[in-house]
Amino acid sequence: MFDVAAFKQQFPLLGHYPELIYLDNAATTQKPRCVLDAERAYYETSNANVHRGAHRLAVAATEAYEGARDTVARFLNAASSDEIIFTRGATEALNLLANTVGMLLSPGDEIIVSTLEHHANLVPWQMLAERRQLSILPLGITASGEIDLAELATFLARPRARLLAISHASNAIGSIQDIQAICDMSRQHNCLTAVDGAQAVAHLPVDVQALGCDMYVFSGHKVYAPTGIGVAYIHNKLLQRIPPWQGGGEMIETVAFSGTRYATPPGHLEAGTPPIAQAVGLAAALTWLAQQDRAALLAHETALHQQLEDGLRAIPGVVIHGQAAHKLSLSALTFGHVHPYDVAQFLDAQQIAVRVGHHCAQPLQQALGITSSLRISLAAYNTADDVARCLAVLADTLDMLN
Amino acid sequence: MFDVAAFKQQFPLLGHYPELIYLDNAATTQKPRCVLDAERAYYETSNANVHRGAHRLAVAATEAYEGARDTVARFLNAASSDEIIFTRGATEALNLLANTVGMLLSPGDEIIVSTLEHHANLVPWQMLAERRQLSILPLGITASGEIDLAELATFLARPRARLLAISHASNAIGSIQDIQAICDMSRQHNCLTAVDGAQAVAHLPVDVQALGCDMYVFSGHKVYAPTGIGVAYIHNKLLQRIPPWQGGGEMIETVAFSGTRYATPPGHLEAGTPPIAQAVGLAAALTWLAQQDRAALLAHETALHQQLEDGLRAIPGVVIHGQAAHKLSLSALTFGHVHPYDVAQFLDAQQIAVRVGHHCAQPLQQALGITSSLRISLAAYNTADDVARCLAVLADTLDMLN
Amino acid sequence: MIPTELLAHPFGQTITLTQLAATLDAAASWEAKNRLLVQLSRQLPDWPAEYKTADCKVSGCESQVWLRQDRSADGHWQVAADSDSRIVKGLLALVLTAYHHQPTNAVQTFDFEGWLQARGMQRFLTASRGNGLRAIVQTIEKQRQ
Amino acid sequence: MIPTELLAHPFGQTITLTQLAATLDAAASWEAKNRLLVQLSRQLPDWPAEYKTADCKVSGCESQVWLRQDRSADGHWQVAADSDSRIVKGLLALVLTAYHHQPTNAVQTFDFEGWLQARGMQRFLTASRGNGLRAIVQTIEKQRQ
Ligand SMILES: Cc1ncc(COP(=O)(O)O)c(C=O)c1O
Ligand SMILES: Cc1ncc(COP(=O)(O)O)c(C=O)c1O
Repeated sequence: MFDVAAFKQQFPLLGHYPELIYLDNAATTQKPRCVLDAERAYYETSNANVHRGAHRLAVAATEAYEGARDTVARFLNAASSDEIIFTRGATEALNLLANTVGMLLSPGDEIIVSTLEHHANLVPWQMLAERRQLSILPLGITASGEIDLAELATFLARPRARLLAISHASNAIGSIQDIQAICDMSRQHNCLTAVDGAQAVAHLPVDVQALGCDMYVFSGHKVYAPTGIGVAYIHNKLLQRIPPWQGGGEMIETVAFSGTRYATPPGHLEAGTPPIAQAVGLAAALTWLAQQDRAALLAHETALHQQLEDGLRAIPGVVIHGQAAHKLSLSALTFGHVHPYDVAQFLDAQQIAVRVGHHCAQPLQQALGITSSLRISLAAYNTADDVARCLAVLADTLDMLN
Repeated sequence: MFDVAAFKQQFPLLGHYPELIYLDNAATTQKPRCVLDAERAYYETSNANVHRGAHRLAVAATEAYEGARDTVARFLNAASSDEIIFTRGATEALNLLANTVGMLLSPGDEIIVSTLEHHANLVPWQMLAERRQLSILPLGITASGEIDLAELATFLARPRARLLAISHASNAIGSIQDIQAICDMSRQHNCLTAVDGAQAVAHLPVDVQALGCDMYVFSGHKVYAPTGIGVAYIHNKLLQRIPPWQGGGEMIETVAFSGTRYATPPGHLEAGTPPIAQAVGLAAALTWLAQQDRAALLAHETALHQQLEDGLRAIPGVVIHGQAAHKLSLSALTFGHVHPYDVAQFLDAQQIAVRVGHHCAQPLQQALGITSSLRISLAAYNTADDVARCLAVLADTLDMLN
Repeated sequence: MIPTELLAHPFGQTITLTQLAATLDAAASWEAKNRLLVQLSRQLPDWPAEYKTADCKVSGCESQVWLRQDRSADGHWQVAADSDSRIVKGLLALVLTAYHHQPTNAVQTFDFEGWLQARGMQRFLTASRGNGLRAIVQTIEKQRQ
Repeated sequence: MIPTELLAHPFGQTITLTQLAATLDAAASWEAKNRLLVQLSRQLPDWPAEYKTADCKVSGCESQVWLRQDRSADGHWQVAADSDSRIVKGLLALVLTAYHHQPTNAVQTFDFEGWLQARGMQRFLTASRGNGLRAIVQTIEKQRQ
């Protein structure tokens, strides 16, 4: 059995605020002690700049950094560590894709972007489309909040559809897509697939080789790791074809005013001093996560989410947005004419942390006909008590505000 | 008097390796305990995603992050915190400038780039030039390794010279430029000035208002702060005119498939979840540095550097590259037919850490007629013993290899 | 000109900042402060839909905020505001108390942020750069320049 | 064909990996290992400048490295290498001992990195992805494919 109390004790912030009920995990997760320790240990025993080091500290730093790359590759089951590029986060990873893979597209080509994408998986493609005269095909969702596979098939059949930008799971309404089926469909049409895994990695197993996707991105801070680090996985075949994006040290082989030669992949995509300590922290988080019984964590989260949605359905005036068959442990709510922001303020007064707003998914909110929702998002350190208390305060608050 | 022993005790890594003589400070500095503590405290007491927070932890995180921006603004004496953009490092900051300010330039415009720039302050401009049909004017240096002000005047007088990319101090040979005079000249010709302060900030006072520069960038990890954080200062007048670069959450106001409106500056330049904890760590480092007697630190570094170069001149076969009147506490060396890499390996065997290579300044190395040099770079925690021991081992090593 | 029905509220005229400060200070917990804001919001008129036009919308807030401002014949600034959030509307009541029906120079020397901070309510200020309450106050002050 | 003067060295023929392992293992400190590498380097011929052409330069190393490889009539691989760094040249001597004059299949099953690691010399491997010693070994193995 999964021991949530013991699990929770690994998170210093939750110990520091024993009354806090943190239900904003889709925005960022708390960090286990071992991750903070790993980052600190890096600074206290290995800190140096990486690569080209003629001294042992530089070798230690390089081993730590390149070792982190290996850890990420194993976590995603990438065929090679060379397919892993470190970025600041999922957002930068998606910008990197748009500015490198995107350069392989020609005017008139089409990029399919689903309506439930986070802005990070829409705006970079929009900017690219404007620059390169591409068009964006907005892919609709079903009433339950899943990708419309029928429409996807139609889009993929279009002769100029070249790239599909799709999230593994939605941050705004929690739908988990049938990402295997989607990747398979896309591949059959020779369409490149970029998967935004920002919300998936902390909860679901990921195997990029099984998926057969060309690109997969995520952020460290949403998977129990530090801020300031993210990952772009790019399949080697694609990686070999793409130009660099940012310029600077590390990414070049020779520089002269007369012209510059770039380093071999993935080096040419990592300009300048990378977020070394953060990569080390990410590796610690992924190693720690792999050591957990991940099926048990997921079962725990799923049970809590069941408890949450059962409770929510019993409170008059609560509307749950997104009814996908497979959902993250996340619920997006509105309350008729009571504003989500007001509800969140009363929850906060009882030390219950949730998020309110458009969750950086405005096209989706427009499709749902709402401007703002209150999002409750769970992680494995949440308890049945957390959920029960949240439900009770929510019910009282709505009572009071109505 | 500056107490170097007490100062040094603030650095856990140096305590962890009492025998280590770390002379690779231009690559990255070690971190004082208070910086590591501040980052850890952030994770343990304030960790949440920033902005739009409807709960107290999000407010605490936002205050910490925006407070860090205020600290950076004070450190640079910027007129407003809005002029501070957080990036991964100096390299990303320079890429940001090339991709935003650079978009204001028109085909045929000229960018002046000095020959001693780090690749980070050359390659992004080269890439921009290629994309936008601009030309790069390579600005020469004098025999002593300073910017050739006469040539600068000629270049600035050219009608299409629009932007000057110049470093405050050289990472490869240590020359400190007369940056005030350079900025003044550039401004008189209505040429935009981007100053790369990566090497300057840890040692020299910076006042962007006094300089009157339009842009100033630096990296956290070279000024006693964490990896994964850097800064681009952009003068407000310029900031208001430039387009966004990366797309995603936070940097937008409204997003729709039909079109997207961007947030007001500086928000539109920070896409996605920023490196929050790293910004907090940077603020801790800058606050700590401001609390030191910076003149005393500099005097200590200068005295050590004097001791170093006096000693180097007494060792037969040592060539010191760069003889600027004002130099960082940094010396770039070659040794006739003895390879710098070999010398560094013997230094490393005695726990003396230095760097070898082109120091990401290949055009400069070409101008100097060398392919590789050994760089000794000091920080305020170095001691007279460090320098004496380095000199002794160096002399022995050259003896042995000759 | 601001329609008079939007100005039918006591804030800045019969209700003063001093009074509000006392009431807010008496509300010790966040819960109590939230409740107070909801109560205050009920004294501000709900704007009819036709007045909620794009040109008077304040952007960058977590809820929708509409704001209209004008100078009356006697040199006083008139301010009216509405929001779809009760709590934000309660905050708008505070803003109106500080800015509505005040002579120009009185307002210019008033530190509204400091006043809120003294009430322990800075959390409503720091949500984000250029967002929320700060955006509203900035909008007011900018329009007056 | 590799000019014979570049092949005038004992590594891989009269000097074997077993011998070198014993010598390296006896050199306990890094200092001692560095000295040994310098000594080994002296047994490798310095290439005349005309052979140091761009096509045989290995890129991405901290020093300049030149490498030529060819298959002799009897199916053995011949390797010659030079560097402007003594220590790198010493490392090249190790590489040649493993790869020069060996039958193809012997080399393919040999784990040079593991061998170096067992000598406590992995620091020469990890300098960087695709740099240094690893780049040299990869170049050799790639050319043989
Ligand atoms: C689905 C999804 N994609 C992308 C992002 C962007 O991640 P980050 O802000 O860490 O760059 C997020 C985070 O909000 C997300 O939920
Ligand atoms: C002068 C100069 N500019 C720019 C950089 C790039 O900094 P970073 O690698 O931290 O992005 C460096 C660091 O090597 C530098 O010394």
